[in-house]
Amino acid sequence: MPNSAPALKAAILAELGLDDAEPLFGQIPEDHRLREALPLPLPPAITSEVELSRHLRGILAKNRHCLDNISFLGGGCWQHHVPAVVDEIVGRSEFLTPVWGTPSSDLGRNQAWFEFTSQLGALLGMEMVGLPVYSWGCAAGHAIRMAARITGRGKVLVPAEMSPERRMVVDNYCAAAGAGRAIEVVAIATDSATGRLDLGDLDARLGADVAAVYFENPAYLGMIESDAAAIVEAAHKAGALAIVGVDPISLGVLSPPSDYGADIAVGSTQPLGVHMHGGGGLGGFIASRDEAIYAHEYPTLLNSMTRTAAGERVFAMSLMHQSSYGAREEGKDWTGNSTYLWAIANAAYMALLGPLGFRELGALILRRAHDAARQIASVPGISVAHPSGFFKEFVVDFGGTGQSLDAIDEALRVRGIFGGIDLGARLPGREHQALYCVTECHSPADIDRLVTALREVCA
Amino acid sequence: MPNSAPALKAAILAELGLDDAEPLFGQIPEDHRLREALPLPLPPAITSEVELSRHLRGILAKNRHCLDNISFLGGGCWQHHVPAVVDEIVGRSEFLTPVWGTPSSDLGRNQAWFEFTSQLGALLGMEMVGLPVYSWGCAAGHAIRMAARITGRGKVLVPAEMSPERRMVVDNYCAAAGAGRAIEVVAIATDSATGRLDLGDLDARLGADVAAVYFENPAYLGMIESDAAAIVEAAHKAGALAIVGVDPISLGVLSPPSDYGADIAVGSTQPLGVHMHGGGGLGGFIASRDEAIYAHEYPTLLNSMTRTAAGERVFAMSLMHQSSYGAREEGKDWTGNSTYLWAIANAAYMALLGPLGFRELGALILRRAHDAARQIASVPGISVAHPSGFFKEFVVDFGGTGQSLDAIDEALRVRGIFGGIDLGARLPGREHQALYCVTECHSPADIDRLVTALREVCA
Amino acid sequence: WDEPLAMEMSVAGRRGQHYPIVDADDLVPAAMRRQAPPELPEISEPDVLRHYLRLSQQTMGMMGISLFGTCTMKYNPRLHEKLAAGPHVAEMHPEQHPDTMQGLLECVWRLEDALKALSGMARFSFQPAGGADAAYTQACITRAYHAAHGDADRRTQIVTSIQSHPCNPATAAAAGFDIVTLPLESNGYPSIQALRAALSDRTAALFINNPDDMGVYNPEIRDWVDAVHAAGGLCFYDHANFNGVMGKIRAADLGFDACMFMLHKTFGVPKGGGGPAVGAYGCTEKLAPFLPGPLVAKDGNGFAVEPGAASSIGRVREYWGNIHQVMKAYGWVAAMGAEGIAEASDISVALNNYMEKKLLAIRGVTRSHPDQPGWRLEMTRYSLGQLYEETGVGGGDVQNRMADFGIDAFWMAHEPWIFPHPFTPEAGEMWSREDIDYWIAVLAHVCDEAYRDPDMVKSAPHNQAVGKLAGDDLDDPAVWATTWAAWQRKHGG
Amino acid sequence: WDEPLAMEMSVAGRRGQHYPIVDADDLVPAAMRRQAPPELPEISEPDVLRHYLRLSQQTMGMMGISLFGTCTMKYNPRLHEKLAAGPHVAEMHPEQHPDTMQGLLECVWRLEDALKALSGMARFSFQPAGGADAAYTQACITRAYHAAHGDADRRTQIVTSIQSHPCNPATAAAAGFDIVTLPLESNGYPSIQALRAALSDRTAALFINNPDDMGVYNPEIRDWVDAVHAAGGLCFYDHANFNGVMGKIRAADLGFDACMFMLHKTFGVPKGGGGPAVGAYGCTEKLAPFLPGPLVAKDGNGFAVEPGAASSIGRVREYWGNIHQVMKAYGWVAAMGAEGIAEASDISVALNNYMEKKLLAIRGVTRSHPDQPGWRLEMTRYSLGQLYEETGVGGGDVQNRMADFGIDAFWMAHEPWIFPHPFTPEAGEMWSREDIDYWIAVLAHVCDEAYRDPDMVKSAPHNQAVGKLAGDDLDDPAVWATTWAAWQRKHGG
Repeated sequence: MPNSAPALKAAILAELGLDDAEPLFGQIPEDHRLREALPLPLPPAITSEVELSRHLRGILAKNRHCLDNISFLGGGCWQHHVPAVVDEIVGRSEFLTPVWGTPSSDLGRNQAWFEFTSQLGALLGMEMVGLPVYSWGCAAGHAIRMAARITGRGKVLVPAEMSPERRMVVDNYCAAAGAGRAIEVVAIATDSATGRLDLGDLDARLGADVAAVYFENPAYLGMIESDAAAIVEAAHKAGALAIVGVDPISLGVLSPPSDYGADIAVGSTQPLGVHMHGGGGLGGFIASRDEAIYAHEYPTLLNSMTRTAAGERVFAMSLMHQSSYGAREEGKDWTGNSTYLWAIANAAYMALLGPLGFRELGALILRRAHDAARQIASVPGISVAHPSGFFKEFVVDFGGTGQSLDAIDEALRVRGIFGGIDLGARLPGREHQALYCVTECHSPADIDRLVTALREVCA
Repeated sequence: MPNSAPALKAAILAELGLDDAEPLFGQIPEDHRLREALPLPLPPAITSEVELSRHLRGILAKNRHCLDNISFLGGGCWQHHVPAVVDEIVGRSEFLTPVWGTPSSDLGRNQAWFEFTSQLGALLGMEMVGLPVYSWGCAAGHAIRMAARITGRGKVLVPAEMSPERRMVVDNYCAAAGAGRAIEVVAIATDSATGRLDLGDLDARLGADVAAVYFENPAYLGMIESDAAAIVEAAHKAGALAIVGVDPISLGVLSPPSDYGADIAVGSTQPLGVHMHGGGGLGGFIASRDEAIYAHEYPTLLNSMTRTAAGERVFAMSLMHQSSYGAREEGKDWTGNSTYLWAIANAAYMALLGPLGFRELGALILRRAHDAARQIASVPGISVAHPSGFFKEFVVDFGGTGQSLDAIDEALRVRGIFGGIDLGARLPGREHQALYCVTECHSPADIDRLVTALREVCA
Repeated sequence: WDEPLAMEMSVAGRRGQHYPIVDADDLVPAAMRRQAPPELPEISEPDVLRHYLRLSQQTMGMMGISLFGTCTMKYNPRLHEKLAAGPHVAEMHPEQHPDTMQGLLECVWRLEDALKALSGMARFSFQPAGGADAAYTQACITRAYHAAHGDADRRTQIVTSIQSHPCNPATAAAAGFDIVTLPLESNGYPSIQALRAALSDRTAALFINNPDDMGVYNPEIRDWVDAVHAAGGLCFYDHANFNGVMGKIRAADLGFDACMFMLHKTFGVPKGGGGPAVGAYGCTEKLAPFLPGPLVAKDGNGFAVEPGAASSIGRVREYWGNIHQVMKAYGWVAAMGAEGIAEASDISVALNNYMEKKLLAIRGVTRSHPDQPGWRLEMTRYSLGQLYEETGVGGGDVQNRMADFGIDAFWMAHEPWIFPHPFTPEAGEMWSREDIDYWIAVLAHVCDEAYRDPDMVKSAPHNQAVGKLAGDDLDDPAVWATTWAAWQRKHGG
Repeated sequence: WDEPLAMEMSVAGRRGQHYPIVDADDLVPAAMRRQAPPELPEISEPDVLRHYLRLSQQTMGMMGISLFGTCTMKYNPRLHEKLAAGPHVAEMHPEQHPDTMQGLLECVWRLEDALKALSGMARFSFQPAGGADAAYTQACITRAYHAAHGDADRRTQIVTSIQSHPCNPATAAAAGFDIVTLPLESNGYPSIQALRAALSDRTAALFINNPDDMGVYNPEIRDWVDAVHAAGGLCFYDHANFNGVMGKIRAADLGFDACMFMLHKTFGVPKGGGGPAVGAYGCTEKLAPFLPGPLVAKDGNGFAVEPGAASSIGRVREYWGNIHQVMKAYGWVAAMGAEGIAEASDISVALNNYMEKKLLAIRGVTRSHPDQPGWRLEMTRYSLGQLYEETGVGGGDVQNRMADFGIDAFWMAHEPWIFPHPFTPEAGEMWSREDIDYWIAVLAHVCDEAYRDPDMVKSAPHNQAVGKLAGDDLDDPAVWATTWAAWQRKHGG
């Protein structure tokens, strides 16, 4: 602290006619004050950086991470390669430390945000994109509430087999204290033959009370919803909006939401150049057609390009009055600090890849994931639930091995491998199944190591 | 490569009236050209960053480093704590990538250099400091040649027990192809009782042919030359210059060279905020009184503060004409690319520590090193050659353990400890001895681990 | 630099990342194969880097001086950044087995322990990804608490003050509550009579800041808590402005059921231009069963994951929250210690009052609530209303002009503005007195200039990369453009 | 920013780093205890960081466009920087046991293997810490070679050309040699007759660039090598300008005994404003016994350290050299592959000739050696002599004025200047054509301006943080000041 040297502190107090800071707290009644001899039971301060560094490194060394180990965990937070350039850009002090300046003093940051929304919009085929929200789950929750406000209806259909983490967030966003204010969340079954949404069940549940159909593409269990257009059409026929949750890293090879008519697209920004950070890398986005009916329901900040008095391009917020900053409880949901730094990482990532990069990367992931699924399925006792039609994740069934998933995962961990997410604990009817994720970070040798280990472990 | 897309390349060639790059090499006779089908036996290119990253990480993972292990290696490259702020500053793209601009476009970089020379000068008590050279050894070599030019004499006295690496560099700098041009390098013995320079031997070797006495403080084996003033006086009495090599990190607690009358000071910049980098962190400095007789012999660039036409402060090179850039073979030795990026790290490091930091750090190192020496000496069969009067390094004698140093070091490595430098292989008469280095990076627990390991290994 | 948009830098055939080439068309169902490539720019790696480096240089951030009030602009220790960027933090998956994430769990546990000491609360969750999210968490927990007590349909009102951060009423409304907003008295806080009048068996909870961002402390807050509790409601303490009272008071001691700390403000975590952030949410044993999971418990061998109780509200966001920021905040607490934290409070309050003394000497500057005579805490709300009346120069003009001197925008005030042309600088403990003096001198200069040459201020900024906004109507669908595609369609590039 | 010196930011009592406090006065001999504390500034950590960040923003570097010739300004892959900053590189001690540094040894071995392929040489040392140090290494090896052949006293002459980099004659002189410098003919290289006249039994070696930084290739170079060898001398190929001939020729094929590559130029390693750098020194089997140690050998289990032969010259610098830069250069080679390297040569030569065509159309610009008609290689030497004669605007003025447009200084020429007002841009393969076109347009604009309004150019720069130098005599002891202490004493602060 620059002013903590005793002489400096005393000089500041002297300007106030004081020789001690105590009187400055005179507003606070004495009996509100903490008055123990040792005020707080905290450990002694570690004031030297060399000691603090050793202390923190010692703690963090207890982690086992996904570079030293091979991880097949995905399901909402994914290990993708982050180009080193992206790390440098988000580490720049100018981007890392600030909060909010003027349109001129924040020009570069605001431009980077505009490049985030513009490029993400290009991937999605949508012309309106808000600044990011906390996560995919939060984006889905906000989008469902947007749909409820737009349609004036109070029910949403969601896939039965969506990420439990995401689903719990959506449930909170749909609940309400006041009677009659909640949005009812109804699940659509999975077609067990295809692993995709059961269109019959969808039709059965659609009706004039449904505000939106929310589905994911690829879905939680990895499958590509090849009937997306039919799902959207069914929603529209019922007067409901179609909201799709997408993994943007798939959009070099998969059709964008605009192609199959989705009204609102949401998803995660984490795959686009953000490290997992134990889940701290998450971010969510909301996008739609650029129409007032949608725009007027966005809870997010909307960064718009505009002009200065001299005609230079500059950026400023649109529809600020409808945000919670502008309208408090009358605003459209709420906003606050979000994941704006990651938006800069996303912008740089998309600019690095370009159309060719997204296409190559998507193809590589598809190929590596399918190769891995095939090899894993060759291990006796192990099968892959749906061996084709997925993007980067697929369901592995260990039911035939006669061993518990816990035991298998532990044996893999000993071998430096983190097995996929245990679905038995998360989704009914998925006992002995795990969700495996394979990306460009997995080399063929990594897959060989997994398969060899599985043969040993499940023998 | 931005222009490597076929269409872009073709467009550039088309501007030259070409459809192929081959004619551009028409200057080169055909029989000089490499013309194999596969031109060079290099491995296939790893064009994707994700694969290259995996490849390089795989290679580097074979290293065992000094954070995961406890290292007692020093002797010319030392593990000191590098404040995180310093890492950020030297990583800034603006400092990392450039080469040379105008005084205006390089203003910030040149100011940082001036802060390097100014602060180093403050530590040393000297008003003239050159931009850095490659290493301490190179600085010593240049300084000895400066002294030879100044005095017109052809002999230098150096400690018998200096770093063999440094000594080999000095030997090269003193050798010459032309007859009568070499500087003779003569060793001064160590006083075996004190571990310091033998002043009697120094006197015996001094004479009218000696250009300079070069000594180090602390010396290679860690000892503080408490007779520095006497050494300098003896040199001056013989008409020779006194050149001292110092470890600048000691100068918060040890007397600066100016206090004992040294004419030229040299040393390493690596301790001042630069990671070891396997030896790539080295840098050297040359400093002296600000007098023309010295200034006119500097081989380095001399960055001087001056003024712009409008009176603003700016920086430019002084005495450029005497450098090898200005005078080719008539110049004062030679210069070229050096270790200028590290000078910025050094500047930031010195500014962070200030006088209080250097004093605290010096005291901490002294205390930790002496504590370590005492504990090590408590192990049966092990002694410390000179148990006091050193700074951060000291000589450990394993002669009484009955085991070879190789065996002891290997057993320590198994326990995650890198023992000190084996002196037996480096200096005559130092069999079974090793040079141990202890700094602020070593916690008391680290020393305990070493001592416990030594008790096991030497039992 | 006159830097183009990335989208304008595109040259066909360029790229900044390569991947091994494979064909995978057969792996995508025909209906879902992308036909037209996305309209992304094609740029080489060096040019992408240089572009964003230039944009970074066009962002003033904390290179200048920023006293953005309520946000407590602090130094972000670079040691923490370096550690968080390393694989032991960055390359961790949130669903790893607990055995493999003991380091992160220990950070969570240690920070929770420290925040318990600072607040007196029983448990903390770091899942809320910002201060607003912590308020939302409180709203969800309030809902769950009353439901668990069979009171869900009745207790639908949240009481707050007009000076509370907008996120408090907004998140409560999003959770389905009705909002009761208390006005301020001339002393700067609402009267307890107004509170009592608002309370009933429909009261679910009180959401309140204290001090708020005017630096005024409500001395009756204990009575407030008692009154709300007596009415059957919960009390939530929004500690956004904790910097002035760290180590001085504890929310639980005052009777609150829950509180919130902003790690990206008070605890030295970087703001990133607005997150990733953490609104650390703490509560007493009474509310702990409703906390979102996962939580960390210490067991014999290390740290274990608790999934969240059966009565838990589930999740307000996926996984642990911004756990890398938790690590940094723990580092900050470890470096400061109890005495350092209290001293930081002393310094920030002292500097605020030092500023106040100097700022009130500037012509055109007044202070809110003159009836509130004491020393303010870590902030003071000022007004440029007099300046505006006398010169026509407003707060936004002054912001723009100060930027010409390397001073980044000050905080004005949250909606609604209860004083004209408000501004709210916060000194904090990490700016040197010299920087504070410089800030004051620039404001004094600009106010003086407003009297001498108001057009100079009104036409500011003058030495930034671009000038002031034209004032187009960005609420007009024909004008706004949140993407390049929309801009090109509406404005033709 | 109008940024003060760090030394002027000092306030007593501040500091940016703390250490545990111990007393150790008793551990220093009384005579050696420091009395007066060093006159270092006292500054807090945030202010130190902010100070150097601001200085970084006042350094144009490669944020602008820099075509600094002979230095081959390339993009420095950030992946390599990230890996080098990690502990597996940064926290390695050079004297670790080889078992614990197999990764670094493998990088050395792999890069050596690649450079052997590119040059045809037998062994490489990476100890030389820059191009000049590699030339010095050659001088030391030349000395050792002739000494080993009993010829030390006789062979004391090094032959070079006036266009060789100054480090060649300078390092040779430092190693005790006499220098014989050959002039150029009108075709841009010295005549073989001049070479033959210079050779004798006193000849120790030839040090030569080819092409030099005028982009002219000496087609008789094989005959030169034969002539020097016939005279008993060694031949050293300074490959500072390798970018135009990578994959096209190999030094060993042309008969050279040794060569040097600059990893910080040709191989994508960052320059750092002038090092840490590497002058990779390669030689044939004939000279390998004289190489400085340590070297790396592959053995059955991995990589072993060779200490250097008994006939070795010892060290030109301590330890391995800048081994972290070796790692980065290996990464560059691995990413480029043989075809990428040859293609980079194609592009850099094509772009240079593209530039040449456009630059020669600018009034005031001429080219060196008009008698040399062919395509130049990776650079062309131009002259602004005509511009100066016609307008009074010189090369330095043009540099300063171009900086106003974000173009960093061009390279002029090494001493001695054999053409008036020389300038030597190098396009390389990493700048986009758009950047090259912009560079050309700015030069054209400035030259045009020189004719229209020469004072505008002569008084440049106009939009940098500071203006042009006053022209004080920095060779005057009463004026120069390399430290703040000296400045204060001479100029009073």
